[in-house]
Amino acid sequence: QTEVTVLRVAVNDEQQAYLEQIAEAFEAQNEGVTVSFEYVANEAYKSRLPTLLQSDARPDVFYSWGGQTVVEQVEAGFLQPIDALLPEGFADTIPEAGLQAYMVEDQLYGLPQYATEVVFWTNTALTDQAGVDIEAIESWDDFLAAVQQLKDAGVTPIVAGGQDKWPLHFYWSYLALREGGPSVITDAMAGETGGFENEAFIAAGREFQRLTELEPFQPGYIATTYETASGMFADGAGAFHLMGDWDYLPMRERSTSGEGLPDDQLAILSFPAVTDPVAPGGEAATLGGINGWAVSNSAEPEAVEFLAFMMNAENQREAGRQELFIPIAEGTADEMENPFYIEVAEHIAASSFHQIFLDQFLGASVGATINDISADLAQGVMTPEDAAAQVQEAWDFR
Amino acid sequence: MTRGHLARNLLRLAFLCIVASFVLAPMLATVLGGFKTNAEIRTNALGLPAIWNTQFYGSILSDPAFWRYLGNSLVISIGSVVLTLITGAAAAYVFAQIRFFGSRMLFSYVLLGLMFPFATAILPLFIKVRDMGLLDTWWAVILPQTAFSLSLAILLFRTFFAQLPRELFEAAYIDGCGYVRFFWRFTLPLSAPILATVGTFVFVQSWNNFLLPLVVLNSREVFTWPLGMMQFRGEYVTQWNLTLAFVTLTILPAIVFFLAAQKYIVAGLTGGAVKG
Amino acid sequence: MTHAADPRLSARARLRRALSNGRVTAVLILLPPALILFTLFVMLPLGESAWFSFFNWNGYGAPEDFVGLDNYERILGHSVFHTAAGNTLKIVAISLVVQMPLALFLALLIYRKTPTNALFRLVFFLPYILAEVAAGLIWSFVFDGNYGVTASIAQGLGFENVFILSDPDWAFAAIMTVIVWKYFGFHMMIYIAALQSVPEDQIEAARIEGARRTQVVRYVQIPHIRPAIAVSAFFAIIGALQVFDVIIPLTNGGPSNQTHTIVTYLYTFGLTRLNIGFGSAVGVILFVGAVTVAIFYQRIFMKRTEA
Amino acid sequence: MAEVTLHNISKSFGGLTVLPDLNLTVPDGSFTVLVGPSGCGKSTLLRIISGLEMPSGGSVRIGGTDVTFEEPSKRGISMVFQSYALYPHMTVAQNIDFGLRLAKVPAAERKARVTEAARILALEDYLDRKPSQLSGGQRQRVAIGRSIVRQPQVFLFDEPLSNLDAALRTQMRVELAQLHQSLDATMIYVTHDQVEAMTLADQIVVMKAGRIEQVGAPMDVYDRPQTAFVAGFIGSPRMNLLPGTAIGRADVAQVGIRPEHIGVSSSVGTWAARAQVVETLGADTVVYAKVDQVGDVTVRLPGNQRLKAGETLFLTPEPQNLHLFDDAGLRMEDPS
Amino acid sequence: MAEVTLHNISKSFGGLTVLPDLNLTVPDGSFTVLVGPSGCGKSTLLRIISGLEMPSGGSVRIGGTDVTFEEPSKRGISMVFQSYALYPHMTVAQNIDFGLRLAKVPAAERKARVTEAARILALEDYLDRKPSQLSGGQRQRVAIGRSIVRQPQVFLFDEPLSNLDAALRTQMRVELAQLHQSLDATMIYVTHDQVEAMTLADQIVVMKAGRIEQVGAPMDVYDRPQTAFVAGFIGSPRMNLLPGTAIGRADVAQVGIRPEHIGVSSSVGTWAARAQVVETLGADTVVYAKVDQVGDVTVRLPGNQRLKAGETLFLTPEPQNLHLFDDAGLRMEDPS
Ligand SMILES: Nc1ncnc2c1ncn2[C@@H]1O[C@H](COP(=O)(O)OP(=O)(O)OP(=O)(O)O)[C@@H](O)[C@H]1O
Ligand SMILES: Nc1ncnc2c1ncn2[C@@H]1O[C@H](COP(=O)(O)OP(=O)(O)OP(=O)(O)O)[C@@H](O)[C@H]1O
Ligand SMILES: [Mg+2]
Ligand SMILES: [Mg+2]
Repeated sequence: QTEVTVLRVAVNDEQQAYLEQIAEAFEAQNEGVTVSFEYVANEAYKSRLPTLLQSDARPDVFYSWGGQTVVEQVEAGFLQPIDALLPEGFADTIPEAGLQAYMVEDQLYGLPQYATEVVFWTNTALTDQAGVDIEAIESWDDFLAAVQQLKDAGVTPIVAGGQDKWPLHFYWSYLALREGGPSVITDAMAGETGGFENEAFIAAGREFQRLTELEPFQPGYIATTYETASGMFADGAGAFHLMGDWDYLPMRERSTSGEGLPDDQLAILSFPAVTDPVAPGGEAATLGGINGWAVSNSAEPEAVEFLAFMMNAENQREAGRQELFIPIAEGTADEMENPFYIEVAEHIAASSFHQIFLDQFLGASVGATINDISADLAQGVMTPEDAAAQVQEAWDFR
Repeated sequence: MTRGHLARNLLRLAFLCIVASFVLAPMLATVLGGFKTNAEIRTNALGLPAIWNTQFYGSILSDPAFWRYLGNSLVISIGSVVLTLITGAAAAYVFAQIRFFGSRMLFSYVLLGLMFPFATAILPLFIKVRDMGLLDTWWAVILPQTAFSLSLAILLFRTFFAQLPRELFEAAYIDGCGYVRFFWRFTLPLSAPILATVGTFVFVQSWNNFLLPLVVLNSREVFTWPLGMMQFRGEYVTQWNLTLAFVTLTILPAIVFFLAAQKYIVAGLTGGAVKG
Repeated sequence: MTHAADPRLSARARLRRALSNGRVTAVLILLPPALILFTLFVMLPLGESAWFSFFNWNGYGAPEDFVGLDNYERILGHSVFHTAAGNTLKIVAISLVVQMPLALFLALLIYRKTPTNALFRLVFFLPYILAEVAAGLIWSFVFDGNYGVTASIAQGLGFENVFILSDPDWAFAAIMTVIVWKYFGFHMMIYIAALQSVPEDQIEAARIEGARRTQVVRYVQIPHIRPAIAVSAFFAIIGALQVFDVIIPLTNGGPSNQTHTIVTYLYTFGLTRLNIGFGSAVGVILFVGAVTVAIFYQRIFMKRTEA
Repeated sequence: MAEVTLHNISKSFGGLTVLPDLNLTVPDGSFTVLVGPSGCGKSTLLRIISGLEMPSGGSVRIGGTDVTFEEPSKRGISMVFQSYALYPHMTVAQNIDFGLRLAKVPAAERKARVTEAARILALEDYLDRKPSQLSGGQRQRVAIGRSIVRQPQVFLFDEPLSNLDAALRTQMRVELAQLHQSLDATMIYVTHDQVEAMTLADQIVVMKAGRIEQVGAPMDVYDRPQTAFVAGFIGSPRMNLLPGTAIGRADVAQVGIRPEHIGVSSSVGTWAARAQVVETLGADTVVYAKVDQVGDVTVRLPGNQRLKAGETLFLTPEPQNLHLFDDAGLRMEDPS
Repeated sequence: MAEVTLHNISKSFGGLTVLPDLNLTVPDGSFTVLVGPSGCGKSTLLRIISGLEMPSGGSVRIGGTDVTFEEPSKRGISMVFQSYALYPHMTVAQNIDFGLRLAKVPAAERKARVTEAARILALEDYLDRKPSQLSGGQRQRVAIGRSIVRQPQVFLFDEPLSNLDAALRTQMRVELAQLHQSLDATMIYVTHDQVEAMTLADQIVVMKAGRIEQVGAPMDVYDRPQTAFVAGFIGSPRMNLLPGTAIGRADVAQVGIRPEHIGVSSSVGTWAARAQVVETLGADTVVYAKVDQVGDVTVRLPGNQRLKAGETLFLTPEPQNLHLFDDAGLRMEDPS
């Protein structure tokens, strides 16, 4: 009798049903194996995981955002390499960029399940009202102009959940990508070209502040949580909302009516390019998550089997069909019908580089610092130079 | 009596009413908010609701999770109270009644606990709880909660026990009653007021504790109500009315409990705290 | 003719009696449970905190990266820590300068036992028994710029919506309001209890000697309740050092980390960012601060009131 | 002139009437003692005079002025409390000085008056001590000192000695008597100790349930109690109150005879009695005896009488010292 | 046999020696009263006998057995405390029963003994009450009841009546005397009230600063005090202790004369005196007078003497009632 325990950040009911169903199917095929899921709320999950991993209550498989966190976990010896345990050729079904997030020194310690992208959700009713043509927004300058135009028309240009800070860090991260090109983060991590004090990061701060000087956010955005902001956007409180594709369903639920904006008033706008980047190549990069699962060192081979089962093409395709998320496995996004998901999937596929959220990618401490400086930049209480220096300091003292 | 008296009294009452409204207004807004639609809250946060919508309260009351949260809180609070009273009273009895080598030092050692919050040691505390395999159990909250309550409890108990007439012990002693028996037969029954006081404080503290459960309870099955409330708040973040209804329903038991136990709270402040 | 008592004999007899009357058993049975609990869950974790504080440790594995006093150095050089410490001091100040006088004034108004006074007492004490998180939620509703009470009032007065909690200048003032709101009743109760124990005849004696109401307060009542004031100040200071739960739902330390207290700082920068060593060092600093306050306090105030 | 006159004073607390309707004149310079059982309203009456309590009806005049609605501090009175009511945080000097400071008396004069009071009360050596460092008698003196410096027309005392032990009480009693002689002020003194009442008073006021039973000089009250209540209340050991039949008078409800007014013989006498308990106190002997048909009789004999419990005695009440009371408990003026 | 013998008992608390070296025999069946000023070690001595306190040296024998290191409950003693020390959460019956239960006395016998004790003390109607529902005298009786049921050989009382008011005290005093007669047990009784000492004791033990000054029957102690201290301590009002020169004897350090042993005349006498304060108590009159070269003299006269403060009197001490003391304060056996 083998038991596989899986720890997951709390999800909504549909997703939970989806996971349970997979577990049941797996149990049916494998006599003597039981799979049990546990769910923990988001913030608590992050702060509790390290200690949990040291305990006897360590899960076999747990939810992960990839990146530096995985590196740290590997260094502490909590994870086990799974290449050898996976079915032959399984790794090939998953795009290289996705696997990279779970790889440390060429060893695979987990699998990605889905990718997400951060985009400007747009309320077209409002942009139309202000006479803004979102199709025409190509560059950051265009975007700033559109913001000004919206403001002039008396429309709140952007809603943002400033209290949680991470919604603001998207701006800084994206701008850094655009300014510094795909490798800007890895170079900084390697300590090359001035690390996080590289000109690209300073430029990112500067560009961000060009935006915030327009006062584009709803009043009191800095005391607004992500959830509130997303509900407000769905209530039509602002024209743009820089947020992941995952927000599509939740923002509806959070709206006052429970309905949210009708699909025909909703559009997706990719984060615009900057005109004169510090380093080239950043214009087609995407920012988002490569969320998946890591396997702990105590896991039996059955755990990896289950992981592979969960990630098989059939289940991936099913998730796409239910619009739970955008599956990562090659060619499994084909059954999706939701236009927004399809669009995002195309983006990611076309992306020159998919950067994982910096607050996850760089580990908890540096990530939180980036969130902090993003909020401070937004409020104009910090200079771009200081912001970059603080990130570098946090990185040094990781 | 005289006119000056009357005027002064009126002034006094007026001032008291102003402070009272400062105190009550937020709570009132909370209670009433639970009856309003979100739209109405936006335009009329303070006033009476136009229509008394009871479905928000209803939906929370009919949610089994809500009752589970309350149940968990209740079990944990009662567990903490009982454990604190028994272990704390026993130790305080020894400190008050028996002089032995090192007793003063041990007492000062225990009093150190008065001076720092959970937070200072929350992480090692978590590891301790985890190593004992208690995570996600009621004990994970009860034991540390008790340990952190012990300092104050022992201080108050000792003060009270020391005030019990010494002759009572001597009379019983001459009757042939030893120390341990005296503790059970006399000290505990005679200390009902201070037991009630300390019990009340520990209960309220445990009932309201947030940080400790936050760290040691992962499973929603064992969530206490403050965790449940924050969780709920996260889920229904723009629906202030639901949140307010939830808050109202969870603070009600505390208020009811307070009304029942206020005598002991006051007594504790007079007897223990002020003299201690 | 006196034969001196044989000290050895009587010492042995004493021990025999101590054993037979259960004194030793009592110590051995009744004391350990509390001591073990306390040591295990309070003192040991505290000691471990001190240990961890010398490591750069993210909570994974065992602490190995010994960094000496680096954590302390970083904390003391961190501007947010300065803000947090400053805020904590502000809370201490507001408790001592606003909250306690308010509480004392109210206590003087309602310490006599009448039904109306009992009602006011109840009302004023109510916030104290509310959970901090509940209080935080309630007030975050009050301060909510879109929905809240302040929003209603602002709209009613025709102002723009005000977002108190997102204004770095005002957010902490708001937090201090909530703290005063929540805790003044507690201090008031301490004073009431003390005032009720002031012998009535001393007040009457002063009245006969021609003291006005304010003079009675100043020369009779306040000197009398000085021990209670000392206790309440002690609670106010130690309590201020521990403020945490209220802040989380209100501002979570924001905006721009302007509203951290030492404990939220510890929680945010230590626990949620997995700088366990760093956080432990904050804990140690807090603990040392609290103990210092307590010791000084005892030296200065408690002694004087005893005399 | 500091005569105190109470005119038709009444006082109720809520529904409870404590003083129904009371008239009393306290002559200028007199030492008037209010006695009565616990709860009879002595303190209430004193507090009405002091102004700490307002009467429900009637008026209070001090030195001819109506002060019924006057503040306590404006009445020219001072008060000494049973518990002394010293301010624990002030030194003896500050305690005594406090009232003067409030009255804004010039510093030099304050100092002179405090020194004078301390001298009178032999407190010079203690002026810098806190009350907690004083003995009971010294505290009592400080309380009195606090009264003296204010130079009131009327001193009020509410059981000032009842917290002291017997020896100190005797000593302070003598000191109080001397103080009254030297100050020559009006003093009103509440006690329920009848030795104090008898020894200190010029005028005794015996109260019962809010009413005055008798007012008079101590020996008048002792020798001619106007009611059976006063007869039983004043004197120790208590006066024997026996049924009228004990002396063969059916028209008399009660006959009173003090223990010292009964003769004892081993052979002849009016009543045959059996000694129950004999207490030899040294200077005198008290015999608790039982007389058939009459009841328990207490007898007090001078010196040390060698009597034993169980002995048979013959008792003879002195006929000139009988007190007769009618059904209403009032004195009958014919001891025929 | 329940004689109590204390042999070379000493006791120190830390550095403070309370009892230096004390020997005392309490005869079987006696009522022995320990008196002495506050702090002289009476309670300490009683607590050493009870076993609540261990002596620093010496031995305690009860009924012939050495119990110095015995547990209190094994000594066959019982103790009644000043504050009664009733168990507030138990009923009267349970209070009385508690010691028996601990001693594992069979239920039937326990019941019988409790009933008997209640009968003796007239407590039958109160057995189900809690102590808080009883009056002071009833509480005191329960405390005594608790002692009785244990059928101790020795009863110890530590100021059992001092919390009662004067009237109750007198009553309980009489009851205690009767109880001693009926139980016939050894009783050791601590008090600082000398009326109690005089009236209750078979044997009075007068203590001073941890030493025994005199042991004897009450009237012996009253009539022939062995030291000046005892002379001044026993008797109320206090004996006058004057310098020997007052009676023209240079070889006598102090001469004592009781207030009732001084004759008063308005014309002739040994000493010319001025009355300072006159206290008329009804049954007798106490005069505090001043005699030049001799000092303050207290005189007690029977009945109500019409004397006034300030009057000149002539005092004559009765020569057969003089007590002479030497430099060491010891009685001189020659009242020549
Ligand atoms: N403030 C008050 N409120 C209600 N009843 C009162 C108050 N003060 C006194 N009384 C009642 O009035 C009655 C007389 O009280 P008072 O204190 O004058 O008696 P007293 O003669 O001084 O008695 P004692 O000798 O015990 O001091 C008592 O029955 C008492 O209960
Ligand atoms: N436990 C103790 N520790 C230190 N000193 C003590 C203790 N018990 C008594 N004493 C001291 O011993 C002396 C005698 O005390 P004890 O109680 O025997 O006096 P007492 O004669 O009973 O006086 P009182 O009449 O006031 O009861 C006192 O000076 C007292 O302070
Ligand atoms: Mg009174
Ligand atoms: Mg004593």
